Amino acid sequence: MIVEELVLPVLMVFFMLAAGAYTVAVLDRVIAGALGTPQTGSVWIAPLARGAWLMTQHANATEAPDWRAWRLAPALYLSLAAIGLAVVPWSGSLVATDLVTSVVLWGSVEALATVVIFLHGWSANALFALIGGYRYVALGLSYILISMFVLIGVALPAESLQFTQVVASQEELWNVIRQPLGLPLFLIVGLGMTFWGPLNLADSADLAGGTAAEISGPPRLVWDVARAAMLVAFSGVATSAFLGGWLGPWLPGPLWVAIKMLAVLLVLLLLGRLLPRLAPERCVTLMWVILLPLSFIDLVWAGVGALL
Amino acid sequence: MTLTTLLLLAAALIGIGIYGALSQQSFVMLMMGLELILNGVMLAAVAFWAFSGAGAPEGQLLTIIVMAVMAIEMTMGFALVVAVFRGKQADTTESLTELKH
Amino acid sequence: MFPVLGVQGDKALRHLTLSPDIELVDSPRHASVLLVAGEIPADRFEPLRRVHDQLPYPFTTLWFRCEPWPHLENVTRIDDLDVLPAALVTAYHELMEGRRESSPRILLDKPPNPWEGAGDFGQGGEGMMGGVPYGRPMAMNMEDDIRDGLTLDSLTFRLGPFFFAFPPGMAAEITLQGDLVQTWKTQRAPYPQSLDPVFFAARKRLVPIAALELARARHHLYRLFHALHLAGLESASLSALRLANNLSTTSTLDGLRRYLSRSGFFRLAAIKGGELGPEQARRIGGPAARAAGLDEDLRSDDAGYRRLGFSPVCQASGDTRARWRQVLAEIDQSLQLARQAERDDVSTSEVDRIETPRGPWLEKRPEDASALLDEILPGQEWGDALATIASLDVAAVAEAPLDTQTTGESPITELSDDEGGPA
Amino acid sequence: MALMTLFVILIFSLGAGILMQCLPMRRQTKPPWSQRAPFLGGGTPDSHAWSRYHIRYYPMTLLLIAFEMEMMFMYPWAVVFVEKGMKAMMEMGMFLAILSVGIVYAWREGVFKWQ
Amino acid sequence: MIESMSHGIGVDIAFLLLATLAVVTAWRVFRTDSMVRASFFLLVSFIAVGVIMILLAAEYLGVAMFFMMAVEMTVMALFMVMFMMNPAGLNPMNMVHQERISIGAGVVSFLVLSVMALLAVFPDRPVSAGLDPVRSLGNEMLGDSMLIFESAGLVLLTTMIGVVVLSSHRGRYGAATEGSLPPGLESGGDPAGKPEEDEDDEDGGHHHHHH
Repeated sequence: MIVEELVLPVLMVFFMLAAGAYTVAVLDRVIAGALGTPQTGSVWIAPLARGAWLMTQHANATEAPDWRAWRLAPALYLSLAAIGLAVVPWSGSLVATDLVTSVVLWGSVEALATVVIFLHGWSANALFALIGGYRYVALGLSYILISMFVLIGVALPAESLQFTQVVASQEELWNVIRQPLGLPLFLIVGLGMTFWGPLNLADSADLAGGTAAEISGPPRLVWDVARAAMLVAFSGVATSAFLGGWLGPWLPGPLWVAIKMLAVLLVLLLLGRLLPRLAPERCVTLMWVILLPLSFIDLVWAGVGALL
Repeated sequence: MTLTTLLLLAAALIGIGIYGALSQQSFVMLMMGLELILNGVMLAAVAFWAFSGAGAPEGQLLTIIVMAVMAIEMTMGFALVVAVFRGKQADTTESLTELKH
Repeated sequence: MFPVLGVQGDKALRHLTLSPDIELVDSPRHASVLLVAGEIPADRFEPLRRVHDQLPYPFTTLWFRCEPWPHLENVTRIDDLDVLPAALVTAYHELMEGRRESSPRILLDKPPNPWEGAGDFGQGGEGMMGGVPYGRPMAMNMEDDIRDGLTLDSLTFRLGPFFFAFPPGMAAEITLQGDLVQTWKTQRAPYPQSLDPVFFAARKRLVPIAALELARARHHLYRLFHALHLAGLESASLSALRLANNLSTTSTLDGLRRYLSRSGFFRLAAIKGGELGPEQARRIGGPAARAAGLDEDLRSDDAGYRRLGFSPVCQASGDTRARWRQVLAEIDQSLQLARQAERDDVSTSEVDRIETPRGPWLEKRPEDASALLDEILPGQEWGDALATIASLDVAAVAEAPLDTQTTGESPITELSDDEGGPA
Repeated sequence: MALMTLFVILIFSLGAGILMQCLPMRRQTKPPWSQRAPFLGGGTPDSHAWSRYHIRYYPMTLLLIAFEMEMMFMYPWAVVFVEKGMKAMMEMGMFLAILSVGIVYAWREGVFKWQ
Repeated sequence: MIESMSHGIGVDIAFLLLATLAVVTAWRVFRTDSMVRASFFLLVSFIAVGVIMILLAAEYLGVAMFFMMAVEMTVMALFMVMFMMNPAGLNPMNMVHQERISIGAGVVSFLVLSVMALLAVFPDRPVSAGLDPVRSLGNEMLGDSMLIFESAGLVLLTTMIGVVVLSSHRGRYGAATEGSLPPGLESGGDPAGKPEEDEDDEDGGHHHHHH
């Protein structure tokens, strides 16, 4: 029982953490290459080489950082990603932690991610990192409501706040069709959570790397891995909430989840490389004035759909 | 984990909160004290709900309402801090008393 | 790798951007190799020392067309652009395999202010805000806020001359309140930029309009490359660079333009604000002035251009967005003029009234306009401010054309080698 | 048990994140002061970056707390939604109306702009 | 989580750890110099209490505590940093008054409450194992307590409007401190933050809020 309920889930989550982060690195390189970034060498080895390089490089310090918070923030971000991965169901019974309120737990992970990213920017005591952290809070506090509305939308037909139930409720029709606004809105949330591409307000180019501007070596490696792992966790949640999780013909459930996650990852990475970075002010207005009302519509749509 | 130990924990949190709320000079720290008190109250409410309320939904509802009070207290508090600061460039309770001409 | 740009270092930068083994980074913390590209003027030695010391151990330095400082041992100087990428990769591998020592620090290992032991807890400060805790004073509220009247602390710092989002060589003293620029003082003007030799030739004799217009379009595309990198559109910036490098009369801008408007570059990216008044627009001249609605272009006075039916394009609002629309329109126009001119074999008819991509060249070359930034940047959000700088071509025009090193100056570039290179 | 698993995952991943940083760093010497100065492209700051930072979106954050509180009510509501039918639907209408009024009002007052 | 009610030893250990964490971090809130640390210590305290709630089978409330408090404490940290001198505690400081009375009050209230907890006899009616707490809460909110639920919504709307009126700088009636602002950049060098100088104007600004 211990093996089944404890060891297996933990191993599963850690395998996903490592394999997922590696997959994101490889995929991102492939997409960058396809979009014209010059590259040599094997895409398979490059992420490993980069990891090795970061492990040999010395960690930077600033004059008076908040040491503990500075080292804790990347690790905490990584563990948030791990918690996110833990609630993703791989089949009706194969799920690391099947909490009754796992949908709300994921909402909490989103909120806590804002805390951690802010802490990362704050604790360096350096100008660009600080601005990056504060910018991110503006974004993080804006996307969280959208995320809650679309997730409540998928909870309505399931009559439950549990991801396994949410997936089970999509037996007839996936939520991506039933609630067409949900997935696009949720993908935007995903870009925000991992500050990827257009929503990279935390580590942006105009801040010389933002919250990551002052880190080097192992902390930077952990930060990058955590960010990639968060993308994976997000794609897992999006898969369960909108793409019917393990449901699908012919193949075994976990394989379906993996395929769908890959598809979500591809879309996210592609969006990240094709769109320009949003200005923080415009981003806040966009989220509150356009996307949030859209998520209201999504909820009403979901509600009407669930009652009919 | 019994009702008594839970209530003791709640009492400890409330005690620390009261200390904080009374001793801190700055508005914002004072608010932290209040939040801690409410934290203890919520814990006690859930403990009662779980152990002697027979799972009556009012227990949970009470917790939610405490949380709402907390949120309202916080937002209004901060809004006042902003308004006062705009007026006085001050952030301590002493300077607020001076405001009451 | 992190590039430090010296005079004419931007050419090396563009070359390296397209080299597959090399990753250019924005912060020296992310780099293992520092590339000093081009001659560094003596007054920028001190900042260079600071940046040099900010690379994390282990790191190494390469000097490209720049004399390494004599007290540095074991440094490599490269003069040939074609061997530069390979040299960087070699340096990186030697460093990683331990065959090359990490460069030594140049500056003394001491805090900005002595502090240890002072203060109640040895933290170096006293009271609430006094002293220099951990070597630096604390921020104070120095100036009233310019927007909402909450006077909170302002942060004053000097940025540059090796900040990648600035024109090479520029440095400024900036005060921020939150992420809003409160005051801006340009302290060092950017290095004079070298134009294509054809513009200098046009001052001496009549030249074919096709060559002139292609050079103009290329100049604008290089600036677009930089601005798109800043806006986070990496792939578009690379395609702008490739377009510039392979520019011919058959090139078109349509693909890039369509991509930019579809991706929301004009609506979503940080390109708001930065309006120039008519007076300011006149001071800077060129495309920026035309974006502000000034209908001035020396090409209209040229009989050769009149034969091609040239009339200047303008925008109305004069802000950052209008400037980019203007630049795109001018690139388009230049390509079209070049096509027509090549077909009809038209040459210029004036030698002392040349419109350079930077502005009109009558008696004098276009001069430095970086002081203008002091007026237009305050009040802007940080991202908008940097986008405004990227959209304004403020550097003066150097007296010598591109690639003939006559001035003693040159740019520095810090580079870190790409860690993902082939094993 | 689910909670236990979650806890173990949390501890392990946190430990992994910290160890990955700390183990290699034990062998590293502390960077010299010249390296520790904040990167400003060769420039220098006047002061520490930590300061009373002027957040330009503070009204939005306060609005968010009120919004978030409303969200707290919505999760339990979602679970019984189908069961309650029209009543729940009306409830939702009321909530969305309140929130919409809030947004429209805040927008008109310029809350989402940088102050 | 219902099975956790059948008091395994694991639950007791977990409770002890969490209780210690909650109290220690709550205490650290008032003993740290960094405002950011203080608010995030408070967040940890809340999260520990939230986990205890989950142990008590109040699954929704516990998890809701995480996201509510994460957001509230982030906002708390933002405002602390915004309005406190020396927000990072670079110079250690002590911003307390009437400390002895406060400690007394804290200890006394703790003692009184603990005595009450120890002496009072509460009915022993634990949550029945079959109860679904989230569903029961939902039913309550759409049933008997609908009025509370709806008035809470309205109160929150009023709060929103109040917050916007109080904190927003430019309103429909123009800038809140109109007339009190320095004329902008041209006079940018003036030192600020001297209350004596600004007093008159500020009053003007303050009145605006209440018109």
